[in-house]
Amino acid sequence: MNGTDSSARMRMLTEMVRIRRFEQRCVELYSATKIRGFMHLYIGEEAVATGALTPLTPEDAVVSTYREHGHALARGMPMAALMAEMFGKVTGCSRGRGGSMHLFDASRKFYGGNAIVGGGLPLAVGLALADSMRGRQAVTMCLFGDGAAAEGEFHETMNLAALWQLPVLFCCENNYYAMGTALERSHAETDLALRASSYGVRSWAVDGMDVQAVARATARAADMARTGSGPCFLEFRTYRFRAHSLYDPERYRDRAEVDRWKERDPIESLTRRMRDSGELSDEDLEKLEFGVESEIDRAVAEADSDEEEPVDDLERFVYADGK
Amino acid sequence: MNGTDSSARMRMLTEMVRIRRFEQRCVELYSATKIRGFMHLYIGEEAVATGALTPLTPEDAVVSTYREHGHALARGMPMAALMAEMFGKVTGCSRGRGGSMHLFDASRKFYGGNAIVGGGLPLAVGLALADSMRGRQAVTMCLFGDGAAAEGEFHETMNLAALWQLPVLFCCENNYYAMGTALERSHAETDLALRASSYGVRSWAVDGMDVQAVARATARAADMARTGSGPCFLEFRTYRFRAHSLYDPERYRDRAEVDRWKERDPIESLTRRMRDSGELSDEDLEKLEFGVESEIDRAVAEADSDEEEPVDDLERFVYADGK
Amino acid sequence: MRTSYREALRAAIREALLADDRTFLMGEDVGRYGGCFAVSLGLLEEFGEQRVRDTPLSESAFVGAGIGAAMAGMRPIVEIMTVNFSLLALDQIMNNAATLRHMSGGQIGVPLVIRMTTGGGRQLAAQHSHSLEGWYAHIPGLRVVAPATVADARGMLPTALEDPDPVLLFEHGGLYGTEDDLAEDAGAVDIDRAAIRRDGSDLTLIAYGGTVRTALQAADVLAGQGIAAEVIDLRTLRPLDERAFLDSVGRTHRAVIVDEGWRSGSLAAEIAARIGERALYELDAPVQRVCTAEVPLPYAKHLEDAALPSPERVVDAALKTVT
Amino acid sequence: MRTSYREALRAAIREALLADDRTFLMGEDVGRYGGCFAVSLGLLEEFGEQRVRDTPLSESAFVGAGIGAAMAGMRPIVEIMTVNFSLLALDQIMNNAATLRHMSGGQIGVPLVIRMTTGGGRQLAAQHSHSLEGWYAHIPGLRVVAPATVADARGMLPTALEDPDPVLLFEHGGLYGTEDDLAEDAGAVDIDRAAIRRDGSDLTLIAYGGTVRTALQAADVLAGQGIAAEVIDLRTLRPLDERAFLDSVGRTHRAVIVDEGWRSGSLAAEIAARIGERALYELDAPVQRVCTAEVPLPYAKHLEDAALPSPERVVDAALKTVT
Ligand SMILES: Cc1ncc(C[n+]2csc(CCOP(=O)(O)OP(=O)(O)O)c2C)c(N)n1
Ligand SMILES: Cc1ncc(C[n+]2csc(CCOP(=O)(O)OP(=O)(O)O)c2C)c(N)n1
Ligand SMILES: [Mg+2]
Ligand SMILES: [Mg+2]
Repeated sequence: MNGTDSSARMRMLTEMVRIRRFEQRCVELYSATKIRGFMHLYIGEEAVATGALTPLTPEDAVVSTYREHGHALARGMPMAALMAEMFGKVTGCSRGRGGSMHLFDASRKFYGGNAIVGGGLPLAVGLALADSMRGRQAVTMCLFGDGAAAEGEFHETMNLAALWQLPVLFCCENNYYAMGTALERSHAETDLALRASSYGVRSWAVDGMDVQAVARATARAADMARTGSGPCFLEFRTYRFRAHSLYDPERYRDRAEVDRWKERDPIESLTRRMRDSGELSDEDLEKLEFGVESEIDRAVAEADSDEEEPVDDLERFVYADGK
Repeated sequence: MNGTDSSARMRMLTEMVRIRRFEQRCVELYSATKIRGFMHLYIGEEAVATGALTPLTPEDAVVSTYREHGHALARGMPMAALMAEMFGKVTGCSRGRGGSMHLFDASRKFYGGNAIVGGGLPLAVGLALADSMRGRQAVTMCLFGDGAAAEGEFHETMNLAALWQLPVLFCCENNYYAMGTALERSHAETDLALRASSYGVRSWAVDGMDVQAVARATARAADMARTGSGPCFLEFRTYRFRAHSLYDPERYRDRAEVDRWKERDPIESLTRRMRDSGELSDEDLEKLEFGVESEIDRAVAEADSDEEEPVDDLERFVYADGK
Repeated sequence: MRTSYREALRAAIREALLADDRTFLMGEDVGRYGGCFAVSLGLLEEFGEQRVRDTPLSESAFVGAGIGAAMAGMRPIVEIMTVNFSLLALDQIMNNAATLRHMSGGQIGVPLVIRMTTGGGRQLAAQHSHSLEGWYAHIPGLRVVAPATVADARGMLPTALEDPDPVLLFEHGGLYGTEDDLAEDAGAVDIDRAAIRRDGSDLTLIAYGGTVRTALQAADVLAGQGIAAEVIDLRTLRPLDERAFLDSVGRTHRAVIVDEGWRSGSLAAEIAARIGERALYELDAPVQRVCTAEVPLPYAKHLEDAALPSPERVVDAALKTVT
Repeated sequence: MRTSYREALRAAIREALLADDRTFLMGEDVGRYGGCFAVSLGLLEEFGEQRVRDTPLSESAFVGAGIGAAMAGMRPIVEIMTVNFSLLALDQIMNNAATLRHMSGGQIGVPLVIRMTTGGGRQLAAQHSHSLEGWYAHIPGLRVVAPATVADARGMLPTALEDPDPVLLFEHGGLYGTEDDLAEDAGAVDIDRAAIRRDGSDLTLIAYGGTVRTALQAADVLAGQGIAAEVIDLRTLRPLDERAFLDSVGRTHRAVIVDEGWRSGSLAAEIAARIGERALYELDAPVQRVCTAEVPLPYAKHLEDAALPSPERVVDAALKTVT
């Protein structure tokens, strides 16, 4: 085990903890009515965002969903900008207009936050098309859920990307449910990687609870896509530990099933591995947690004291300024 | 070779000739401006409609496309009703409101005639769902093109029919072009039967120029679907000998390619086979042609002298009468 | 009995499922989840999977399947979770449901009810806050209804299910929790006529769905200033009960239309146009429209509030007509 | 130089492809087929497959891909063959193209032009005859333009491509063959202002796209009766050049709006509403609307003619305003 691997693990552990603690704080803030609207938590799925975003470069683009706090954080969006967004403040990454479901950061090529299931898929093809036409070596990562794969847009988009051999990484976060609808009630063929391969797209199913496996698989796929061999499909098998959104009483699944998956908690697994190999001490962990808590505290404090966008700006940006 | 087979062949030959001659007459009538709007001919593809519709019972339903003269005739729609429709007369199968692309015959469960590519696919699932919920042993046949298989609705519909194990016969008329777009420019995976099987739907590719092969394959699939084993997908490999519609200058394909396919003309092939086996004499053929010509003549004469719908009825049937 | 809008809708669906075995409920998460807004909670358990069908995320396919099933004699209730997602099914709604009867010359009917949640005001941001019911009211062949009261939430569905043609039923997301007394024997209500929700002789406030409440609140304020506003609840947006508002304007000579749709091309425009056409000489002041600002609705509460019709904006508009 | 509307559009596309290598044309059959209506004939040969891209039948995916490419700095021209098929891409148009800039707080722009054929009058029946441009004009974030003349067919596209926001360009199917003189150096035209196509002081005819011709023909007839009608071509349907028609009505005191959309909820309603709001006291007669009958357009010519706005109907409406 070399130093690079070890530091990569440390980075990924930190990222996962950041995401987890951020989400947990969001729940409190939602109860405190600081955050409103729909909010979808990423708890349990941290290994996917953390691992998948790791191999990307700043030139690469990301298209995400409404369950995207983790994606945004892993892409490097400052936590304060994210928190301010959820507080509806003008300092938010979308000036407070988007909220939890619409995080944007053009400077990091983070193209949102899309609340229409499947709605981001065609955008990803377009972003990749632009890269390919301009001869740029970038890839576009498109994240979406198992439920989204039932939408017509999934089909059209997979076919188009494959037909035109575009550098898209289709990253399906298969958490086995679309709201309350289990995978086997959404899909006649539940092996999504197999389905994806029927478009002639190279596809893999990956353990989405293992951040290193996610990172490795994504790096390999990104290399392929980047060097002109067309799109790849990665099915990350994962699980959300919490309800679909804060309104969901979770009638559709057993406590026992959730508990079984929690045994495979991606943060606990990696922590255990790193402790066992001696890479991670109690002290390291404490420091890590402390660092994350302070970052969150700061983000919350900032968001709380930030300004709202002036109401007079309501109609600004319907069209470009100065038109 | 038994008598049943022989009479079935005779029936199918007659049907194919009926369709071919009907289409040829339509071209003349279009030039004579008796028929207007968009018109899509079935010449070259007669074996598909003829063979595929053969195993259906009156209880079964049919959902079709804008290239559906052949389907309608094979389903038993009286030629006069079809011709009157294209003449825009009130005696037409849709009172002259639909024209070439919207032939309807509820009494024969012929549910149109849809000019939105792929638009009929979900309807077929619904018709089959109704049959299945009511415990009826019927199947729904849904005809569509190779181009339609690129639409999102194809994906959604295949999945839904497979998931719910509905008695749908998906009949893809693969004539290798969607207007001017060749199969390999529409689909990353050009083996459409293979793609369809990825939904867990039993799928076959069938020689669509061989009417007997089409009839056999469809009969087998219909039996399966009828007895509750879910949807089937049949890819009929065929070719249109004429332009996409009457406006198409056919810049996108070679004369030579068309000629190669014409060597496999479904009518000539069957004729040859039946002549060789002695089932068909010159006299039979003459009689057949004569019968068809007379039928067409009668249909044209009727259509020509039929009445138009009164203009006062324009708004009738936007909603049900008497509402 | 104190009943919520949500409970009234549920009672209506339940009654419909009990009354007619051709009726079934189909949509995303209507079953195990109990409905995104808990409208159908408990119905799966009572009626089983055949009658309460969870669908994959395939709006076009399951709406189209509802159309097909209706064509085959069923009386489906299709739920599109929210109007925002209905755009994915718009081809099926406009080109099939609304069109089939007329285009088939009266042969094919589509007795289908599509329910969807509509409206803003819950900080759900741009992609989850559309108010498109007025926009849908543009489409011939559809009936569009919008219950604003608990009684209408209870009574409109059974009447809609009697309709031989497709009915879109828009439930305002902000109303689910509202309560009112509902008679034990409450049942079907007419869906042809608008209703006067408050009498008044000085001006007419015309509203529907979510804005009826806004208009009533404004009327209270106006009453405090000695201005008696009549409040009309349109109830059915297509076809419009023109007589109701023309008669009222004939008495009051002033009108304010309160519409949660975007202003340009709103239903309010249609109503204003009709008043101008039929009652121009009755008007003592220009008709006023209070609509949603022409922006994608923002998440931040102060911005969203500023964008939506409010009692204050209605009062201001009303005062303009009387001074 | 005598130039057809079709040739003018082609020249505009060609110029755009020559002028900016970020521009490309994408859509069904724009390449090998030469465009369904031959608009792009020869462009594939001149610019190659990268710049003139035939797409599969996947409206949602290729429209969304155009949006994505625009987000990434390209200047795509997406062709949707006809407006009838655009319903399949409406989610992408409304929830992404029109929304992204505002929702992202100004970070993301979508400089995209979508061209589509619109309109009836060619006996293409209910699913191929929609006039939905006025309906699209309801959506904030879009600009909607409708060339009615050869000069506008030549000049609107370059200006639309300069726009940092999405522009829908509606080409009326009945105009492709019309010819007019076009200056050798004809080029970009403004897309902000309406135009007066004929001066007159007795009443104002307000039209756009395909109905400008109808209005001009009606004005001829009216002139023969001593009535001088001013004809306004709106040109841009969103945002409306309100001043143009309000000023005209201020001079003539009478208005007839000619709109090929269905009457209820038409753009004509919006214009009538604005006239009523801003120029009520200028009106000497109720505003008249001449729209398409509220029916799915039928195939039969006599029925279709009866449904569409005609010079006769415009004359009748005009006479109502002056007597
Ligand atoms: C087109 C559309 N339909 C329905 C919804 C409502 N909805 C939001 S999330 C969701 C489930 C999506 O499941 P999946 O794709 O598996 O993602 P997950 O939430 O599990 O991450 C649904 C049905 C929506 N937002 N968009
Ligand atoms: C949704 C939609 N997009 C585009 C069209 C225009 N169009 C009509 S037929 C056609 C080609 C369809 O090809 P295919 O499905 O292979 O059927 P074929 O015509 O070959 O029988 C196209 C593009 C349409 N009618 N509907
Ligand atoms: Mg999921
Ligand atoms: Mg084809």
